[in-house]
Order: sequence, then C-alpha cells, then structure tokens
Amino acid sequence: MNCDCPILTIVTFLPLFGAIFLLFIKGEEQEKIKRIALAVAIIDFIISLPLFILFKSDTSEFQFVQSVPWIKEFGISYHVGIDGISLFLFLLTSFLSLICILASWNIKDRIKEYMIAMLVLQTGMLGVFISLDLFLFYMFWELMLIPMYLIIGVWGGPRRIYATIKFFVYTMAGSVLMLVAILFLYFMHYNETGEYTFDLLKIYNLDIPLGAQFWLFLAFFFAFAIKVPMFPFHTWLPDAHVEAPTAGSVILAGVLLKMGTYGFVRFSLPLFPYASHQFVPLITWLAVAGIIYGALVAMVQEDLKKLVAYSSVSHLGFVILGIFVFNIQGMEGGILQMINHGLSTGALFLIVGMLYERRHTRLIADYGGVTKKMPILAIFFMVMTLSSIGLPGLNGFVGEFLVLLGTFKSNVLIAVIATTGVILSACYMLWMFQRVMFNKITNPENSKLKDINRRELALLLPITILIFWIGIYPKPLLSRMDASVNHLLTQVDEKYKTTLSRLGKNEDVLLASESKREDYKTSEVRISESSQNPVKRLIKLWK
Amino acid sequence: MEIVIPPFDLKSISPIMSISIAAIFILLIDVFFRRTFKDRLGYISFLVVIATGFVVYTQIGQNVYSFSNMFVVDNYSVFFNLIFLLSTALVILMSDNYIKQEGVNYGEYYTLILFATVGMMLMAGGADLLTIFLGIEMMSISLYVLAGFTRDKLRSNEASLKYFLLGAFVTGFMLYGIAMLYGATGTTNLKEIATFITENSGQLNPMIVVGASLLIIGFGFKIACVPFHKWSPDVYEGSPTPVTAFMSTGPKAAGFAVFLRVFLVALPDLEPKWSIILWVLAVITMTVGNLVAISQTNIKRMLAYSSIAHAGYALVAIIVGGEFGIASLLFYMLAYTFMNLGAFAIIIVLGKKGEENANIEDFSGLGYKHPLLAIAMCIFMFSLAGIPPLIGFIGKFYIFSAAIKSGFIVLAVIGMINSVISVYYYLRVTVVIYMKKPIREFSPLSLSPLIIVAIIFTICGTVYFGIFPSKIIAFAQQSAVLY
Amino acid sequence: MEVPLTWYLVLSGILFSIGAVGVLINRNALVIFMCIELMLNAVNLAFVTFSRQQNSMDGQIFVFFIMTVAAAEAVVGLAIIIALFRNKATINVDDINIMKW
Amino acid sequence: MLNQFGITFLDLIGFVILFPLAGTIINGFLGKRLSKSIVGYVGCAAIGLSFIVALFVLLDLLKLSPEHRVFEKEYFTWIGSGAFRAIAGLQVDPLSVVMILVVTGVGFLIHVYSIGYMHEDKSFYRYFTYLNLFTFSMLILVLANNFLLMFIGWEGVGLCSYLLIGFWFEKKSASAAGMKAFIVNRVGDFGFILAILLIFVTFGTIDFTEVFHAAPEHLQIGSIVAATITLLLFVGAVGKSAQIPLYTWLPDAMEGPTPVSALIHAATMVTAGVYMVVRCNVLYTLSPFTMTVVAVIGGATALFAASIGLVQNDIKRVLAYSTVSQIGYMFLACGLGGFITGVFHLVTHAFFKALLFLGSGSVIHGLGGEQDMRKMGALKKYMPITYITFFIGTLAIAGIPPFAGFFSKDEILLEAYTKGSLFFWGLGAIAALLTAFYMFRLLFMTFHGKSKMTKRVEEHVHESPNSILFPLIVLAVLSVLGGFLGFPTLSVINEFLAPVIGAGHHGLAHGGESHHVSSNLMFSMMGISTGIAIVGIVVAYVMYISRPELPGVIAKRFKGIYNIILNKYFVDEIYDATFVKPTLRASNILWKVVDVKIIDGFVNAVGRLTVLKSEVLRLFQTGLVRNYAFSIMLGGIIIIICSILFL
Repeated sequence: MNCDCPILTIVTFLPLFGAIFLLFIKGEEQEKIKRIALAVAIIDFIISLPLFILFKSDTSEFQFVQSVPWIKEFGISYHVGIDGISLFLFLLTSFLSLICILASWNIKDRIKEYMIAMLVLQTGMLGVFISLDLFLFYMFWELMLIPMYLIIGVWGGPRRIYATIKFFVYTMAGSVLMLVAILFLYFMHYNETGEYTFDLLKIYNLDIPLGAQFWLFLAFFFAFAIKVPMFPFHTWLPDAHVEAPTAGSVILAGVLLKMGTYGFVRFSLPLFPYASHQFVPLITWLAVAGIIYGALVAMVQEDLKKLVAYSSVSHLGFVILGIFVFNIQGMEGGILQMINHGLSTGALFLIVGMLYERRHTRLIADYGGVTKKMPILAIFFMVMTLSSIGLPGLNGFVGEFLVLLGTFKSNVLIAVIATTGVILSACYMLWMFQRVMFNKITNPENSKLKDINRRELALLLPITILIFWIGIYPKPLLSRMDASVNHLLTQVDEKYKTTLSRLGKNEDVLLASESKREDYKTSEVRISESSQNPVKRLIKLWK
Repeated sequence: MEIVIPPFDLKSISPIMSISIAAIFILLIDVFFRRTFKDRLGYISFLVVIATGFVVYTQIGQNVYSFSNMFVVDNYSVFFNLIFLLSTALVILMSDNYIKQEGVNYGEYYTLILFATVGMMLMAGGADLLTIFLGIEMMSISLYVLAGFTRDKLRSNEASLKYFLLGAFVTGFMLYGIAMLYGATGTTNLKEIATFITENSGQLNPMIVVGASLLIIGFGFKIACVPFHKWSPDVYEGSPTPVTAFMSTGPKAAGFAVFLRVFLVALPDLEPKWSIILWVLAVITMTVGNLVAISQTNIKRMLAYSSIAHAGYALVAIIVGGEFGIASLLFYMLAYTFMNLGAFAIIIVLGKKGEENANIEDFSGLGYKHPLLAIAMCIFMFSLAGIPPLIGFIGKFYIFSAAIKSGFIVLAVIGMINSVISVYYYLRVTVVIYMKKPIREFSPLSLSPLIIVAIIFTICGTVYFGIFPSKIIAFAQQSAVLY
Repeated sequence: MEVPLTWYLVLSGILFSIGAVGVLINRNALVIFMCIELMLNAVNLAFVTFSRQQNSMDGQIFVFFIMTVAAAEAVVGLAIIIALFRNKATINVDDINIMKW
Repeated sequence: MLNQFGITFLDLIGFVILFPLAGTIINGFLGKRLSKSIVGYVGCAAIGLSFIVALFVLLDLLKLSPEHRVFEKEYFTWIGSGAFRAIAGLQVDPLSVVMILVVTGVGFLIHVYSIGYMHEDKSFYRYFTYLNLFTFSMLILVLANNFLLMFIGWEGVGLCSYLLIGFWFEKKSASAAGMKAFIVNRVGDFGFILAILLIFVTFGTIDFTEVFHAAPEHLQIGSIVAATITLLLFVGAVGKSAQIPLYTWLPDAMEGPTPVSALIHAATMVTAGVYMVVRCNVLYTLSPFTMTVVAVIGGATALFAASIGLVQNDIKRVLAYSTVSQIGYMFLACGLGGFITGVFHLVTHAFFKALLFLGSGSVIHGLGGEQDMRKMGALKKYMPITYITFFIGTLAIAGIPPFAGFFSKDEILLEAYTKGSLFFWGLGAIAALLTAFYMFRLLFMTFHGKSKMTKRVEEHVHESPNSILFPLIVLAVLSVLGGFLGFPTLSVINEFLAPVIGAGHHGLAHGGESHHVSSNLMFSMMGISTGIAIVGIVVAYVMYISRPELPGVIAKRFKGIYNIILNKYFVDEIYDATFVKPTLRASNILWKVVDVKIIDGFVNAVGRLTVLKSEVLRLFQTGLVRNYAFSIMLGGIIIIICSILFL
C-alpha cells in the first residue's frame, strides 16, 4: 500500500530460499553452513525492520498489502498484509529466528539439516502472521509443523519421539477441525455472494447465523486453544519444551504459542462476534484457571525447562484473558504480552540452554551457587526472571497490567483471581532462581562453570534491551496497535449489537456491552453491573 | 436376415490400440530377439506409453460415443487415461532395475503391465457394462499374473493365489449384479439403464436395487473398500514391489473411474439410496484403514492399509457427486498416483535382493546415510498425511471442500479426524528415518537412472502441484462432466 | 408344458449360492476355483434367461464374453496354483497364510 | 521565582532521580574495573548531588505560597491505551520534598557509612550499584505523580531490598530471606494493583491530583468503593511496611548487610507504606472504616512487635522488631487522622533508627560479625563514640525529652487520646513502655555490664573508622534536634505539610490538629509518656544491670509465655503450615495427579486406545482366503438386505 516493493513477501520467503541454497552445500562444511544461515537470518531481520518505521499508525487498514491470485479455481489468492496486531508478531518472529540460529551454534549433529529446518520454519511462521487469505493461513499454519516436528524429534532429548509426535498429532487434531470450519465459511460466502473466495477481508463481511457461529467458533477454538495452549489442552507443551533443543524451545515459546492467541484475535473474534461473546465466561475462566494452575504446577517442578514451560501456560492465560475481555486495554495488553512472553520466556529458555550446555542437566537440584561462577549470566537471568514476574519498569508489567485493567473493567472477580497470579509467579520464579543461582556451590561440577561467552552475550543483550525498552517506553508499540485494535473492537461490537438487536435481546445486555467501550468515569453502580455473577453467566450460556 | 455392421470409430480407441499392439509386439520381441535387445524392452514400452499419452492428450475436448455406444471418449476418460499412463510409465521406470535384480527379467512383464493398462483404459471409457466387464477382467487377469511374477517366492505365489481366488469370486457377484440390472432393464448400456429407471420411476424393480448392491461389491473390491478390502494388504505385501506400486495407483484409479461412472450415469435416480450405503462404507473404510495401519510393521503392508484409507477419502467424492465431487476425485487420484508411486519408488531403491519386504524399522537411520532419499521419503509421507503445501493436502482439501459444499459436514469431520489418525503412522516412518539409529548396514543402493527419473518426477509432481495446483484443478474441472 | 422363466432364475440363484457357499467351505484351491466357475455359470444361466425374457440378444452375447473370460481365468488360475504347488507342495488354502495381520 | 539561570530548581527535579540512576549505571557497568574508592565516591556523590538538588528544590518550593506548593513535571506518556494514560511525571509538593530529603539525606550518610563498612567485601561495586538503584527507585516512589509510576518505585525498592537482603547470596538464609521479602511484598502488591485498577475504573484516571480532586465529589464518605480502594491500598502498605499480618519478612531481612537494614529496612523503604497512606489521605478520610482498620492494625502491630522485641537476643532482630513496632505507631497515627504526625514520626524515626542500626553495625563490625547480644557487653570502653551515639538513639526511641522520638511519639499518643479512644492510647502507651524496656535492655546488654566476649573477639575489638563514625555523629545530632521540627505549637512540619492533607480545601482537613488541643492536656500527656519511658528504662536497668539473674528467673517462671514470645508467637511456623505447605502440597497434587494422571493420562489413553483398536482390528486379517471371502459375502449380504429393507 505504501511501499511498492513486496517487503513482506521478501522477508517471508527469503529464509526458504536460504534453505534451498543450503541444500546444495556439503554437510561437512559446518562453519560455512552456519554462517550462511546466520547471514540469511540477519538480512531477513534487517529487511523486516523498515516495516516498523514505515508502518502508519493512524490507520487500521492492512498495510504492505500484496494480493495475487494463486489458485484461481478455488478463489485462493496470495493475499498478505499486516496491521498493528500482526506487525509486532511478525517482527518478533524474524528477530527470534535470528536469535535462534545464533543460539544453535554449538549443534554438531547434522547442522545442515538443522539450519534448513530452522529456515523453513521461519518462513512458515512469518507466513502465518501475514496471511489474509484463510487458505494461505492454514497452509502456513500446517507447514510450520513439519520443521518444528523435525527439530524436536531429531535434535531433542531422550524422550523426543514421544514428545514430537504428541506435539504434531495434538496440533493436527486441533487444526483439521479448523480446516472444516474454514471450508464452511468459504461456501457460506459463496452462498451469500456467489463468489468463491478465501479472502479474509471479504469473509469478515459475512453475516453468519448464530447456530453456525457456535460450531465454527468451537472448531477454531480447538485449533487455537491447543496451540496456545490453554488449560486443559496444555499437556503437550511441557513435553515438547523439555525435549526440544534450546532453539526449538525458544521458537516454540516465542512464536508458535503466539499463533494460537493471534488466531483468536485475527479470526475468532471478528468472524464470530456473537459466539465469542457467548463463550466469554467459559474462556475467561479457563484462562484464569490456566494462570493459577500453570503457576502452581510450575512451582513444584524439578526440571528447569518444565518450570518455564508451565510458566508459559500461566502467562498465556493472561494473553487470552486480555483478548476476551473485549476492551482496548485488555486487547492491547494481550498483544503486548504476546511479545513480552516471546522475549522473556525465549530468553529464559536460552539461559536454561546455556546452563544445560555446560552441565548437561536441567534438574534444579543439580545447580546452586551458579552466580558465583557466572555473574554475567546471573544478571541476565535476573532480568529475565523479573521480566517474567512482571516487575514494573520491565516489559512484562506493561502487558500484564493492561490485561488486568481490561479484565477488571469487564469482570472484577476474574481480575482479582488473575491478579493472584502476580504473587504466584514471583513465588515460582524466585524460588527457582534462588535454588539455581544462589546459595553455596555444593556440587563440585558447578565450580567448573564458565561464564557466558561473547556469542551468548550477543543473544541475551538485544533481548534485554528490548525488555527495558518496552518496559520504559512502550508507546511506539501501543500507538501502532491503537488504530487496529480499535477498529477490531468496534467491528466486533457493532456486529454483536446488530445480532443482539435482531434477536430482540433485552436492553440491559446491550447496555453492558456499550458501557465497556465507553470509559468508566464514575459510580459504583457500573462496577457492580459489569461484574455480574460469572456463574450465572455460565449457566445462561449453557441454557 | 440382414446383418448390419454398426459403425465403429477406430480413432476413439487409438490409445487402446497403440498400447495393445505394443504389448503384443513386445511379447514377440521377447520371443524372437537376442538378450541385449531384451534389456531394452522397458525403454520401448516406456516410449510407447509416453507416445500414447500424447495421443490421449489430443483427445481432450472430444466427446464421442462409438462402437454402438459401448465406448465413450470424454474428458473424464481422458483424464483417467492420463493417470493410468502416468502410473504405467512410472512403474515401468521403477521396474527395470528391479526385475533384473530379482532375476525375473521376462518380456511378458511389460506386456502384462501394458495389457493391464489397456484394461484400465477400457474401464474408464466403458459406456456399457459389457465393456466395463471386459476392461475389469483384462486388468485383473494381468494383475493376477503380475502379483505372482516372482514365481520362486512363496509370498508372491500366495499373493497371486489370494488375489486370483477372491477376484474371481467377486467377479461372480459383479456379473450377477449386471445380470440383474439387465434383467430389470433389458439393457446393459449405462445411459439406457438410466433412461429406463427414470421412465419407470413409479415402481422400482427390487432387482435393480439388488443389482446395484452387487455392483458395489464388485467395484468395492477393486478399490479395496471395507469390508471387501481384505485381499489388499496380503497382495500388496506379497507382490513384487513395482507391481504393488502399480496396483495401488492405476488399477485403483480405474476402479474409481468405473464406480463413479456407473453410479452417476446409470443409477443417478437411486442416488439417495446408494449414497447412504457408500457413506457408511466410506466411514468404515477410512477408519479401519487408518486404524489398522498404525500397528503395521511392514511398510508395504502399512501402505496397503493407507491405500484402503485413501479409498475411503475418495469414496467421499463419489458420494458428493456433481461436478465438484467428480473433479475432486480426479484430482485426488492424480495426487495419490504421484505420492504413492514416489513412496514405492523409494522402497524399491532401498530394497535388497530377496529381502525386499522392507520393515519400517529397516529405514532406521536412513536420514544419516542417504539424506536425499530420506527427504524424498518424508515428502511423500507428509503428502500422504495431507500436510500442506504438498499435493496430498490439496487433494484432501478438494474432496472435503466438496463434501462440505454439499452439506456432508459430518462426513468431512470424520474424514478430517481420520487424517489426524493417519498422521501418526506416516510420521512413524519419518521418525524411524530421522530419529532412530540404524539397525543394519544399508546395502549399496540399486539406483538406476530410470528410477531416479521416476523419483524426481514424482517429487516434482508432489511439490509443484502442491503449491501450484491451478492447472490441474482447471483440467479436472473441465473433465468433471460425464458425457 | 413350458417351464416358467422364474424357475430358471431360481435355479440360477441356487447354483450361485451353492458356488458361493462352496467357496467358503472348501479348502482345496482347485475345488474353490471350480465353485467359482459354478457361480459364473449360474450367472450365465441368469443372462440367458433374462435375454429370453427381454427378447434381446445382448444377454446371450454377454454370456459368450463371460465364457471367454472364464476360460482365461482358468488358464491363469491353474498356472498360479501350479506355481504355488511347486513351492509349497500344497494347495490347501488354509495352509497358505504366511501373510496376515 | 526564577534564579539567575532563568530556571527554577523545581524544573530540575529530574536530576534528583537522575544522579542515583547515573551512579547505578556507572557502578553497574564499570564498577568491576574501577577501584573501590572510586566506586565509593561515585556511589556517594550520586546521592550527595541528589540531596543538594533536593535542598534547592525545597528552597524553591518555600518561595511559593503554601497553597501553590504543588509542582508537576511531566516527561512522557509511559503507557497509553484507550482512555488509560499513565504519564511519567514527577510531582513536587511538601510531602514529597520531605521524603526526598529524608531519602537522600539519610541515604547519603548510609552510603558514606557503607564505604567503611563494606570495604572488605569483594562485591563492593555490586553493593553500591544496588544501593544507588534503591535510592533511585525510592525517589521515584515518592516523587511519582500517579499511582502506576509510584508502583514502579514501589516494586523497584522491593527488588533492591530483595537483592540487598540476599547480597551474600551464598548464605542460604540470606537468599531465602530475600525471596521471602519479595514474595510477602508481592502479596501486598496484589492489593496495590487491584487498588490501582479500581481507582482507574472509578475515576478514569490514575493521576494523583486528578484523583484527589475528584474523590470527594464522586465518593460519599463511607461508600463501599472508597473503603475498597483504601483497604486494597492498605494491603499494599501492610506488605511494604511490615505490618500484621505481613510483617514476617522484615526480621528475616536482617540477613542483609547492616547499612542496608538501616537504609531500607528502617529509614526509608519500609516507611513507604506510611508515605502512601498519607499521600492518599484524601481517599482515606472518605472511609472511616478503613481508618479504623489502619489504626487497629497499626496499634496492634506496635504492641505485638514490641513484645517480641523484648526477648530477642540478636541485636539486629531487636531493632527489626522495633522498626515494625514504630511503623505500627505511624499507622496508628494515620489511622486516627494524624497524617502529619505519622510523617513526623517517619522523619524522626528515620533519623534515630538509622542511627541505631548503623550503631549496631559499628558494633558488629567491631566484633568481627558477632550479632548475638549475649556474647557482647561492656563495649562502652572499647567503642566510646559508638556508645554515645547509640545511647542518644536509644533515648530518642524511648521517648525521653527532648530527643526526636519524644515529640513525635508523644504527638501520636496525644492523637490517640484525643481522636481515638483510651483503647488506642493504651495500645500506644504499653508499646512505648515495652519499647523503652527492650531498647535499654539492648543498650545494657551490649555496652554495659561484664564482657561476655570470647577471647579472640575481645582482642580485636576496636572503634570503627571515621567513615563509619561520621554518619553516626550526624545522625545523632539529627536525633537530638529532629524533634524540634514538630515542636508543639510552633510545628514547622505541621505548617509545611498542611496543604497536602485533605487536598487543602475540602474542609475534611485533619491538618493542624494539635491546635485544638488544650495545652494542659498536652503537657500532662507529655508528662505521662515521659513517665512511661522512664518506667521502662528503670525496669531494664534493674533487670540487666543491678540484678542480672532476674531475666533468667522470670523466663523460667513464665516458661510457656517466654517460649512463645521467643519464637515470635510461632507466626512463621503457622504461615508455613497454613499457606506454604498446603500450597506446595496442592501444587504437587495438581502436577502429579491432575496434570500427569488425569489430563495427560486422558490424552495418552486416547492414543493407547487407538493403538489397541488397531491391534484388535488387525486380528481380523487372518491370512485365510476363505475368511476373506466370507467377509466379502457377509458385507454383500448386509448391503443387499439394507438396501432392500431400509432404503
């Protein structure tokens, strides 16, 4: 739209070409392979940066749009573009991919295949965030499964096969139903307009009957909920994380999980506003359950990676909560929290990986007193830990607070429960930190530890800078989201209201939804009104 | 009494003629020529198939009935003929090395394959139950022999015998069904049967229903749908691998070609009845196929069950019918031909002499040893599992979108869930390839240039048409009208 | 007295059933094959009957084709049975089950 | 208003926080390579400069008329989302000026002290980095112009407290204490966050000025929202200021270096709760219920902690409980509406408690790390300067006129008597008695009597170096003079702070409260409280100087009570049994039963069931041709029957 060169396409497919190029290099030339892969990732990242600068924050339109017919017979087009919601996830992906390739420097085993898998994975992930065509989206969504599956399965830990198959089958199980739903939408659009198209922007305009909305929402919900993963669909995550190699965990936590939450924002809400509203009680309670449950379970983990994995369940609960409270603070907080989680949890996995490379164990009990030997690592570890527990001034807080604010506006009880997550996260993270980094060195193995080297510093430093940046001055991010989020919410709200009025639903529901948009200025009345008994709402839903 | 010789149109059967003549010619060469020349029989038959392909290609757009309306040339049959020829050509490429290695380098091998192809083409173009019957038998008898072609091997013998006995048994049912239809309508011509049923729609002769049911048995056997599928795992496992590859693609496609044409042309009025039966069959077929495939250890047997499951998906297309359904079936058959033949080609390459019954475990560590073959195998497996952006995904996508369009949402959902189950066993192959240590030394590969061509061609087809399926979809849509 | 056409059909049905059941209960591959032949001949009888009933020649022509095909099948079938017998020295189909599950 | 440079120092308020930040950055990044003395100079200079700027700010502020003594400087929008705006800005008003002066002033002295105290430590630069960072956070806390920014400082000081308590991280008790401090504080923060949310939802803004302007109009006195907001805020304050029931972290926090205890856990950070309550006094006055809660909790804590202090033997722990108790006093004052009195006590407490801590640090330093008072005694002659300053501090806290503590404590008791009831007064008075007793117990056990030091220690006992003594002396002077800031009837601090209370103009003001009290009552109260203090001192003298065997006898006779108090009423154990253990147990159940067995068990069962089905189904493939034929026929028959019957 504002740039003639297809920058999104270039960024997305450059890694794929890099991968193809790597195919023709001999596997023995490890250094060369690593350098080429790194170069591709760096170039890719650099090319993606102008997006941030050129992005126009005053419009909710999709930008950098490119639309080319692809499979005309089905009305499938290569339609890509970004708005304020996907922009950051796109950038995060290209950034983390770069980090991951650098983090994989010490892999000796079949480095060529590894780098190819990483680069293909990068293309897949980037594609998911820019697709504006449902078919294209689904294709990228599935495409990225294969390299991830291989990364866990080939370069993973001892139980990697179980973990990777679980990951793959779980995700597939969720996404096939989504495919059915996508096809249903496709034909529904045809029936209404006579045009075969998978174009998301056109399908947005569909007026979907309520019964269909319910089922379609469910179909999408399963795909996304598994990906996120929401409680209780989360059990693949700890396994996958524990077995995956460091970079795999980083990508998994940093990007893959975000696809689920992104899916909710991009697809579920605008496509099925009524069903989304109907499902709010269920989803918010699940999210809150996830927050508490993930935190509690994380507390008693003995394995570092598992701990971080369960903490992801907890953090992603916040994101979901933010998305499903239908107000601007919640949504922006949710999106910001996606990025924050990508950065801080990604970095935590990197750090665990660094420790693992040195000590070949992930059991917390095997560590202790590491700070003594690795003071620089300790600083970064501390920063990531604090970011993860949402210390104000660091990125985690901004997102978490906005989510809580949004939640508080729509449901006080849930907000209160979610806020306890703040306490719990401090418990498990700090306890872990204490056991790993503090105390005396009791295990003689630990006294041989060497502090991080320059490459590792180069991994953590940029993330740390971003963490501080977002924590102190998140405005450049929030302002770029603003228009898109606003547009999205108005869109959802208008559709929801028309549906309601068509249904002739009683006025007070209508009012409640209106008052959410307007900013609360006063009165206790409003508060009690908005915090209607969630249990009652749940019952209402199932009636 | 005056005998009128009905007009016939040789042009319409020119592909069949050319292949038949070539087949006989090859048999003669085999008998009368020297050894060195015999080694070139594969090339000759390959060239003939390719040439025939061009001939078939020129038939696009013709819609001709000939031989007293017993044979038809329309885009539908042309599309299927191209699939058959593709399958035949690729199988010939794969066979060359194999039959030499196994010491069964006899000229009749190619002859039989070509005759089977003739049978399939007859099936695709058959507009009369008689022609169809002839086509089926021609194909089947050739395949009986091919299945037992490595005649010193017990497995091969067994496969052949089982195939033969059950095939003949089912032929009886099918013929009885044809007889019933004939008895009820007085004709064996598909269109005339349809006309008769439409005209007498007031009272439906139960014989027609029974006849149709018996035909389902016959065709169901050919496409290996549950519960008529039981021959296929045994036969697939026992037959020489290229023959298995052949059986799982061309003849299966031919079975579908006939199935669809008979039921949509001759019995459209009964659709509400048979579509329910087929609905149930499709569900059972894909479920059983996928479930049993999980616990298989032999890769050929596993692919046999996978092939059963795929038959289940393809049945969905028949149930859906209509242009969309037909086009999706056409596309699916082509997709399946590409990816399945590719997978078998890899199995052939890796097969050692004698112990060609590769177990899945034998692929352990393939990724370490032969990375390119490993990647190729993974591509085929992922494609079979229906993961984008490979052709198998587009195929499934097409079929299930057809199902949803026509309102068969439950069927689509069941199919989707099934394809998730299928992921499990396809993944197992890739797991073994990449994630397990080799349990034995790989023998030196029996790579011949021909089979490399076959593998490259199938990979290109699987990937390229997965990403840019437009042309084939367009062609399939054009061909989706039964003339 | 003319035999009604239905009787032929009934006979054909009985023959077919005998053939089918024979396939199911016999163990000898040759006998099974003969039972199949019986089924085909039952079909032939049905075709001829229908042809007569419908007053059309198509059915009888069909019968010729079936006979030809049956002959071809017999040739192939016997060859297969011989090939097997050479390797295994049995034609009891219950012994032929190396491939299962 | 403008000075010769054309700007006011109010505009330069940013520098107050910038200097410590710069110190943090310099020491943090370069400290490892710099020499210890440079690190020390940088650290102290940062705070010193900050203090100087703060002084000028005060002067500039004094130039303004009392009603206009509010100055806000906004820097940038920190978080902006929809209608929510959190602006990064600083607010200068009398209250925050008092606070920044205390923070930077006392902070500066403690920094200087630390140079000597921490000299031997390897991580010298790390220490100063943390200390500067702490000052930075604390300044943000007090200068913030909105609740969320305040929360940054709030958590920031918590973080630094965590880092500094666990400064000697190799000591397990230290790192555990740090963690405990952070987590208990988080419980309080839970309330704080919710309060902020509720404030935004209620007022549509989180800016102090706007909220306090809007509050009296929007909320009626005694309304539920007002009560909820203030209670939630108070939860935060309770956590940060170590009040019942969240006080347990503070005694443990004594694991940190002593100057840290002085700065963070006595003078500044722990009083942040009081500051916050005073800052939000407009809201608090809207909710009498909360005020009562604050007073009760404050009073109860004052008494409760003092009672524990009676029997502790660790010199720093006694001081820690005394801190808890004194902050309880401050809350008691606030709860009774005496916000200024609370602040006044905060200031004097900062002086004398810092002094006491630093003095104890000097003792510990001199004894080579010994903290157990039973192994001290007769230090008077070894450490005369320390002794004198410590004695002044003790007099101040005990409430002997004219030392600082006397005026502030007396004012609180007066407040309790006039505004509250005899009950509150009683609480305060008994606590005062106990305070006087245990402080003099401390003094006597440490400096008087016979030496109970081991030989080795005794040989090395020495007076501390100048860098340690200098702050002691300054603080001692402040402890003597500080009280006159709030000298009855001509209270400087009262007048200065008055505009802050009740936002100046809503008639709800509780400022200038002592004007209403008759001087008779005032002087009699003074007499009574002095008398109480003297009683405490005398008892302590009897028990620890003239009849040293007495404590043992009493302890034996009241063994049960003694043990309970010695073990701090077993509160830690109770918390452990009621919160920590059950949570861990529940978590373990969630993980090992719910997660692994139920959820994952279900997932795996689905998988296993599928495989099982597969194994069963494959058995139908018998390998026998006749069975195959049978299945074909059976299938055919079923199809035929179905097609005829049902279709």
